[in-house]
Amino acid sequence: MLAYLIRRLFAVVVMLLVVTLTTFAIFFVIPKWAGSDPALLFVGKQADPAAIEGIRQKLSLGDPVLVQFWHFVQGLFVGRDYASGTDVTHCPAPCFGYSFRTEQAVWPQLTDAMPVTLSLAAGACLLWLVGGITTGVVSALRRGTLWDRSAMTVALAGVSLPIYFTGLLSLAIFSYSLKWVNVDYKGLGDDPAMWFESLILPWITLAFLYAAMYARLTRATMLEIMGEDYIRTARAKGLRERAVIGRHAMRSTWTPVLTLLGLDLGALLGGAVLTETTYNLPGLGRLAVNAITEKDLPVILGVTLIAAVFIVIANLVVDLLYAVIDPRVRLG
Amino acid sequence: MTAPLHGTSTDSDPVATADVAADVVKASVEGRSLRQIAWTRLKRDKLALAGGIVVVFLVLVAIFAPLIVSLLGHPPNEFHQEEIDPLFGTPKGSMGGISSDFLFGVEPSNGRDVFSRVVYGARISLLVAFLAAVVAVVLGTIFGIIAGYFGGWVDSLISRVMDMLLAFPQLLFIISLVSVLPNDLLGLTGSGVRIAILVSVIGFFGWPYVGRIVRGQTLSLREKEYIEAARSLGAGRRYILFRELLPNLVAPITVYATLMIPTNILTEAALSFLGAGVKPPTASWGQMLSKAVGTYEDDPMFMIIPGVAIFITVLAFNLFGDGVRDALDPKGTR
Amino acid sequence: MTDLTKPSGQPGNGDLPATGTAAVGEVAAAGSPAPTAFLEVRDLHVHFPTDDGLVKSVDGLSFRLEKGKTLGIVGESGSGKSVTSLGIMGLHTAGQYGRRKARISGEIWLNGQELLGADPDEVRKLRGREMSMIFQDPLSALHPYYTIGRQIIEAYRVHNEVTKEVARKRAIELLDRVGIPQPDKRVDSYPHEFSGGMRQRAMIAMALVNNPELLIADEPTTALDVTVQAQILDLIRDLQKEFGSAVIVITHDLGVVAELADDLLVMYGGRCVERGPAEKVFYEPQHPYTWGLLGSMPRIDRDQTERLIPVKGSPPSLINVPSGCAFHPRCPYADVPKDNITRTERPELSAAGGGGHFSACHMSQEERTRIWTEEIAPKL
Amino acid sequence: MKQLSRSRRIAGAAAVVGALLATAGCGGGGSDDEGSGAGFNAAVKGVAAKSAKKGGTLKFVNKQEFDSLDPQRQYYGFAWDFSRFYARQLISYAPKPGNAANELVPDLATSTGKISNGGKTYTYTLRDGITWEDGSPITSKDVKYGIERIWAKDVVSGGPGYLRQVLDPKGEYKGPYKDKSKDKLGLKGIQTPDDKTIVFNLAKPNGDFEQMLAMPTGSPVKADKDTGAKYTNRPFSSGPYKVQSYTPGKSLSLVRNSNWKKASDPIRPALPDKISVTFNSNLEAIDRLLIKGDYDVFLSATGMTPSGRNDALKQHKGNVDNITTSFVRYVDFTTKVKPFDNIHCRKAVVYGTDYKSLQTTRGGPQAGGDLATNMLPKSVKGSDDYDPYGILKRGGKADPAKAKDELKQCGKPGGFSTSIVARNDQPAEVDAAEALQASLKKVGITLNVEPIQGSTSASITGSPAVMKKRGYGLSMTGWGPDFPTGQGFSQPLIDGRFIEQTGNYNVSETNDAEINKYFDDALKETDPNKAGAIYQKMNHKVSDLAVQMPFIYEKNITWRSSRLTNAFSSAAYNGRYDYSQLGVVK
Repeated sequence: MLAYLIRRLFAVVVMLLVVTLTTFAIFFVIPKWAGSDPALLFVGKQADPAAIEGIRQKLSLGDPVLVQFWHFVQGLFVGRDYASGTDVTHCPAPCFGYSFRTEQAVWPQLTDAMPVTLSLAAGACLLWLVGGITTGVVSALRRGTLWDRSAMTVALAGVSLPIYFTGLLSLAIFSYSLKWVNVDYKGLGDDPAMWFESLILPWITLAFLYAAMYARLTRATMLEIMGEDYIRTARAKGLRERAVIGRHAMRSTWTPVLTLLGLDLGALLGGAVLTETTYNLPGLGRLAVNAITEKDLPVILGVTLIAAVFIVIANLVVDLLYAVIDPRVRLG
Repeated sequence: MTAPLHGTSTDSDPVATADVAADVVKASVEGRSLRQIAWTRLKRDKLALAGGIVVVFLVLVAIFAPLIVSLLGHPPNEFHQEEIDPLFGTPKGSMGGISSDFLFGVEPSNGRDVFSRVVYGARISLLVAFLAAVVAVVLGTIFGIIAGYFGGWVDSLISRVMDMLLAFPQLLFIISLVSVLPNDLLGLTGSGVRIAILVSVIGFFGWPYVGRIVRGQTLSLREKEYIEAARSLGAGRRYILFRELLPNLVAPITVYATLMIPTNILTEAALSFLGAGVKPPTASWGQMLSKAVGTYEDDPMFMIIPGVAIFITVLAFNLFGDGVRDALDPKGTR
Repeated sequence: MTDLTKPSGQPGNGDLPATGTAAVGEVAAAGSPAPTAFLEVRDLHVHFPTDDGLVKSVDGLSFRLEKGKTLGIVGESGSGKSVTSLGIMGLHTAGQYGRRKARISGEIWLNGQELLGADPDEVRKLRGREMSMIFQDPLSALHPYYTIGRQIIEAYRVHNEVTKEVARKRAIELLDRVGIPQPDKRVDSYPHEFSGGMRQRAMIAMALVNNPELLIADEPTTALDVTVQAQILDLIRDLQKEFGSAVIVITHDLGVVAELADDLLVMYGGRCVERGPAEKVFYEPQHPYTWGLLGSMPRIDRDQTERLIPVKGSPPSLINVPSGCAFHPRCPYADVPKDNITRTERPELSAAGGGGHFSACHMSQEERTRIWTEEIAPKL
Repeated sequence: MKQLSRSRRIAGAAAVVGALLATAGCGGGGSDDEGSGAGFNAAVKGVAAKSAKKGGTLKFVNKQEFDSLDPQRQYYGFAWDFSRFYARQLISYAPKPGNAANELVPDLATSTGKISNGGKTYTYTLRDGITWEDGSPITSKDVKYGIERIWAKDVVSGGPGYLRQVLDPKGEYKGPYKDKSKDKLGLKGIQTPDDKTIVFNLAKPNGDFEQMLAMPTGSPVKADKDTGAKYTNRPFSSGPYKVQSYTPGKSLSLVRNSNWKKASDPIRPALPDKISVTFNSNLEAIDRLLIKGDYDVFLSATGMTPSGRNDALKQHKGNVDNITTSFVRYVDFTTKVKPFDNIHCRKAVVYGTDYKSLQTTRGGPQAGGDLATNMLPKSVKGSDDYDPYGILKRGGKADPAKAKDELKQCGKPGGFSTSIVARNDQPAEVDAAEALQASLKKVGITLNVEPIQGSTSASITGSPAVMKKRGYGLSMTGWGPDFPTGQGFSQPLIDGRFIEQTGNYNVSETNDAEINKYFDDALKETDPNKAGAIYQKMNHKVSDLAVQMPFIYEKNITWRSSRLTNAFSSAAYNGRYDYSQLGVVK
C-alpha cells in the first residue's frame, strides 16, 4: 500500500512536470520557432525597444526556458522572490507567480475561481451520476419497452447536443424569456440561495450531456451483467429478483462507471470551460480562456496545473475506489 | 498499476464457456462471415439506417455545397445588408429574416445567407472530424499494436503516455496551441492552416482512446492459437502484425472510428465557439453560434439554426455508429 | 403428442433394481397424472425467438430420475443439454429482458409438483433449497466482489430465517465438508483468491448448503485441470451418497460421467438420440453419434499421442434443423438405411437391446450391432 | 414601421422557441417612452440632470480590468478619466461638456504654465491648501518625484512616455529607484527651487507640453509612500477620494478623502460619498444590470451590446446617450507590401470599399458612427470635412468604375490579391474586414482575412518586417488620441521618424518629408489654433496619399442611469462622461 502510494505520487509528479513543461513550451518555444519574440506578447501600447527589454528583464524571458521552468517549480514548493525596483516581494509557496497583465498574484485568482468550478463540477457530477445510472438501470430492466426506447432516444440526443447550444437555449428560454431563474453567480458563502439558483441551469446543462452518456453506459453494462454467470448463480440460489439486481448486478455496474468517470474528469474541465463561458461563471475555465486570449502565461500555467492536479487526484480516488469495489484489484 | 478488471476466464474451450444467448446466436448464424452478419443486422436496425442515410445526405451536401448554394442560396460570403435593420443590426424580416430568398434567414449585421453558410459549414465540420478520426485511428492503431504486441517496457512506455494524454486538460491545451501557432505554416495559408492544426490536435488527443482498445485487442489476440500457430510456423513479425492481427482489429477500429467522428464534430464546433476554429470568413457552425451569443435575445433563429445543424449531424453519426457497433458486436447486446 | 417409448419392463418407481436402469425408463405422456418418480421431464420444448428465426434448443425431451441416482446428459455444445437444466431450474429466461422471451412447454415434475405451470415465486423458493445447480466455470459463476462466505451465507439465509452467525457457521461447516482447508479462514476469502478446484468445491458447498434433493452439475469439471477434475467428481459422488440427492451431470465429455452416472442420456440437436443405463450406453452404444462421442473421448488406457477421432462436421443449426435424422449430414452411415429415409423421416426413440436402452436411429438393430462390433469398437 | 417589424420578428421567433413568447409581447411597444431618464442624448447636448447634491454611492461596472491604478502606469482612457478621483495634476482638462473640455485649466497649479526661453521652459506655482490623504501638503518635489517614476521603465511600465521624450530625449536619467542622489530627485529636466515652484526645461519646444503634463503621468507621488510595482494596489491619494479596497477583477471601492479640501480644488465637485467599481466579464450581463438599475455607468463606455442596445433604445430611450468618441476606425495600407507601394492600387481599394457596409457591421450610424472622410476626428483642432474621394457624396457606397480605373493605372486591371489583419478579440474588426472583403471582391480584389490576437498585435502589425514577410497589405484598426491635438493623434501614425522595428504604430510606414515638416512646424506653435491650421494641411496630405483609409468616426450607445446627475460627454475623455463631475440622487 505504501509502495503503491509512493509510486502513484511519483507518477503524479511526473505528470505535473510534463503538463507544466508542455505549457511552457507552447508559450515560449513555439512563438520563438514561429519567429516572434515572446516579450512582444506582453509589452503594452508603447513598445519601444527599451520597454521590450524592460519586459524581458522583468519576466526573466532572457533566461533559457529550462531555467525559467526551474524557477517556476522552485516557486511552487519554496516560494520565490521578485525584485520590483524598490524592494523585493516574496511570493510564498505555492507561488504561481504574478499575472503578466494585471500584476496580481495568480494563486488568489485561482483560489477565487476554484470554488465556482468545483460547485459546478460537483453539482453536475452528482446530478448526472444519479440521473444517468437510474435511467440506465431502469432502461436495461425494461429493455425494449417504450420507456427504454424513449429514454435511450433522449440520451442519444443528449450526447449529440453541444453544451453551449443547450446552454444558450436554456438561457434564452428560462432566464431571459420566462425569467424563472437568475443566472448571476454568487458564492455559496455569500448567498446560498442565489448560489443555488444561479447554478441550476449550468448544472442541468452540463449534467445532461454526461447523464446521457452514463445512462447509455449503465444500460449496456447492466444488460451485459444480467447475462453474467454469477447473476445466474444468484438466481439459482433462489434470490428474489430485487436482491439479484440490487445486491449482485448493481455492485458490478460501478466498475465501468468509475472507469468512465476517471476519463471524464479529464474532459470535465473542457465542459466547464464551455459552460462557464456560456453562463458567465467566474470559474477556472473562464479564467483560463481569458488568460489564453491575453497570453497571460502565469495564469494559464496556474489553471492547467490546478486542473492537472485535480485530474490526477480524482484519478487516484477513482483507483482507490476500484479497490474498494472490486476486491480483485490490488493496489501495488 | 492496477490488476486487470475483468480476469479473462479460461479460454480452453471457448464453445463450452459461452453463455446461453451466445450459444444460440452462434449456432444460428453458423457459416456466415462477420461482415455478412453485420450487414444483415444493420439493415434491420431502422434507427441506424436512418442515421446512415442522414450521414450520406450530409456528406453529399458537403461535397456538392457549391452546387446546392448556387441553386438555393447566395454566395456564403456575400453581404446583404439591405436585409439588416441598420439601427439594431438584426435582420429586418421575421424569424431571423427567413424568406423564400433566404431559406434560413440572414446573419445579423452583415446579412450573409445563413443557408449557404450552414451548407458550407458542413464541409468544415465533416472534413475536420473525418480527418482527425483518421489521424487518431492511424496513430492509435500503430501505437496500440506496438504496445500490445511487443509488451515489456515498450508497452509500459506507450501505456503511460496514453494515460497521461487522457488526463491532460485537453481543451485548454488545444486553445493555447491554436492561439500561439502562426497563421502560415509549412507552406499552408488561410483556412488551410487552421484546418491542418485542428485536424492534428484533435487527432492527436484522440489517439489514446483508439490506442487503448487496439492494445487490449492485440494483447488478447496475441495469445490466440492462430497467432501462436503462425509464430510456430516461423512467420515474421511483420507478417503476423499485418496479415494476422490487423484484419482482426478492423471491426473494433471501425466501430471506434465511426463513434469518434461525432465527438470530433463537437470538439471542432467547441473550438470554433471559443474562437480557435477556422478563420473567417470561412463558415463554421461553432463560429456562427459564437456570434449568436451576442444577438440571440433578439435573433434566436441565428442561434437555433447552426445549433440544430450540429445536433442533427452528431445525432446521425451517433445513431449510425451505434448501429455499426451493435452489428459488429459478437455478443449482440441489443 | 411426441414419441413415447414403450415400457420395457422396468417400472418407474423408487425401488431400484440392481441394474440401476430404472432412472431412465418410460415416461408418461404430457398431461398424464403426477408421476411417482422424483423428477420427471415430459416433452420439454424450449424455443428462443431470435432475429434470425426460432431457435429450438430443446425440442421434445422426456426423462425421469430417482433420488440417490445420477443421470448423465451428454452432447456437444448447442445440443440443448444446458438449456434443459436451466429449464428445470426455471432459469431459461434469466437475463432476458424485453420482447423476445424464451418459450417453454411440456411438464417438469419435481417431487410431485409441476414446475412449468407453477407460480414463478414458488419455483424461486424451490431453487437453491429443493434443487440447486453447480456451474461449469466457478470463476465466473461466483460474484467476484463478494467473499465466498458471504455468498454461501446469502444462499442459506434466503431459505432459512437464521442469524448471520448461524449461517456463517453453516458455511464453514460446508466448506470443511467439501474439503477446503482452514475453512474458518477461507470463508472470508474472495473467489479470485481460490484455486480453480477450490472454487468449484466452494460452489458445491454453496449448492449443498440447503440439502437439496436435486443437484444439477452443468459441466462441473470442464474448466478444471485433469487432476482436479477427478477430485471434484469424487466429491460429487461422495456427497451424493451422503445427502442422497438425485444428481444430473451435464457434460460434453463422456469420460466425466463414465464412472459417475447410473444412466446416460445423449442429446443431439435438441433431442434425445440415445439413453439407457450407463454401462449399456458405454459398451453397447446404439447410435452413430454416441460412437462418435466415444471415439473422441481420451482414455487413460490409450496412448495419449494417438489422434482422437472427432465427430466430423459441425453441430446442426437449431433454426433449420436438418430434415429427417438431424444427424444425417454428419453420419458416415446415413446411406445404410434404404430409400433415403434418413433424410426424409425423423427417427423415433425406440428400445434398443433391452434393459431400458433406447436409441433414435433408422438403422436396424443388427446393422448397428455389426458396425459397432466390427468397425468402431476395435479402433477404440 | 420599426415597431411592426419588431413585433413580427418576436412573434416569429416565438413560434420556434415557444417559451420566448411569454415575455416578448410586453417588449414590443413604446419606443417613444423616454422612461425616467433625463432624455435621449441629454448628456451629449449639455449637462444631464444638473445638480450639486452630495451623497450616495456612484456605481460603475466594467468588463475590462484597470491596466493599473498607478497614475504613472495608466494608459487606458477610462482609467485616465477615473484617476481624477484620487490623483491630481498641475493642470487638467476643463470640466465642460463636449469639445470645450479640451481646454486646459489649472488644478494643483495656480495657473497654466508660464512659458519662457523660446517655449522651452514652463514654470508653475502650486496652490495653497493642497494635501495628501494623510494631511501632509503636496509639494513641488512630490510632483517631480511622481513624474520621475516614468523613467523607471522596468518597474513603472505601461504608461505613456511623452514626458520622458520631451524632458530627457537621450534617456540619461535612469529613474528614481536607481537615482544616486539623496532625495532621489536627480532628473535634470525639472527643477524645484522651492516647495511651491516647479520648473520644466524642455530639450526643444513642444506646443503640446501642457497636454502631456495633464495626463495622469504628471501626478505627484509622495516618495515615502511609493511602493514601486505595488503602488497600483493602493495609490496614495491627492484627490477627493481614496482607495478603500481593491480586488482586481472583482471590485474597487473609493471613499472620501477627509483631508482633501474643496477650496483647493477648482475642478472636482466630489458629489458622491462613495464610488464603487464592479467587474463583470459578460457584456450582455453588464447591459442587463445597467438597465435593471444595479449600476449607474459602464466605466469603459465602449458602447452597449446589440441586445442591450435594442432594449435600451426601445424602452428606455431617455437613459441613452449617443456619444461621439475621438476614435477613428480605419484601415492602414502597408506601403512596403506590394502592390500598395503604388498609390493607384491604394486608391482602387479606397474607391472599391463600401463604407456603408463597414459602417453597418460596426453597428450603423448610431452605434457604429458617422461615415469618415479623413483621418482627423472632430475633437482635434485642424479637422474639417475634406473628402477628396467623394465618399459622403456617394452616401458611402463604393465607386466600382473609379476603382477599376485606378486598378488599370496601377497596372493590375484584373485586380490582385492581398491580406488584411484584424484583431479577433475585437469581433467588430473581423466583421468589418469581412465586409471589406465582400465589397472589394466586386472590383476584383481578393482579400484574405487574417485574424490575430489583440495581444499579439505588437509583434505583428507592430513589426514592419513581419508585415512584409507575411504580405499583410492591409490592417484593420482604430485609433484615439492620447491628447486632443494633431501631435497626440497623428504623429505616431504618420510621422516617418516614428517608424519602429518593433511596437510600430506607423503601420503604413509613411515617411513623407512634407508631412514630417508639418509636425515640426506645428510643435513650435504654442497657439493651438495656429497649430491646428498646420495639422489641417498635414491631414489633407495624408488623405491625398491614400495611405490610410478611415471609414467611421466612432459613436457609442451609452447607458446613463436615472440616478446619475451632472453627466456630460467630455471630448477630453473620448466622449465618456467626465467622471469627476458625476453625482447620484439617493
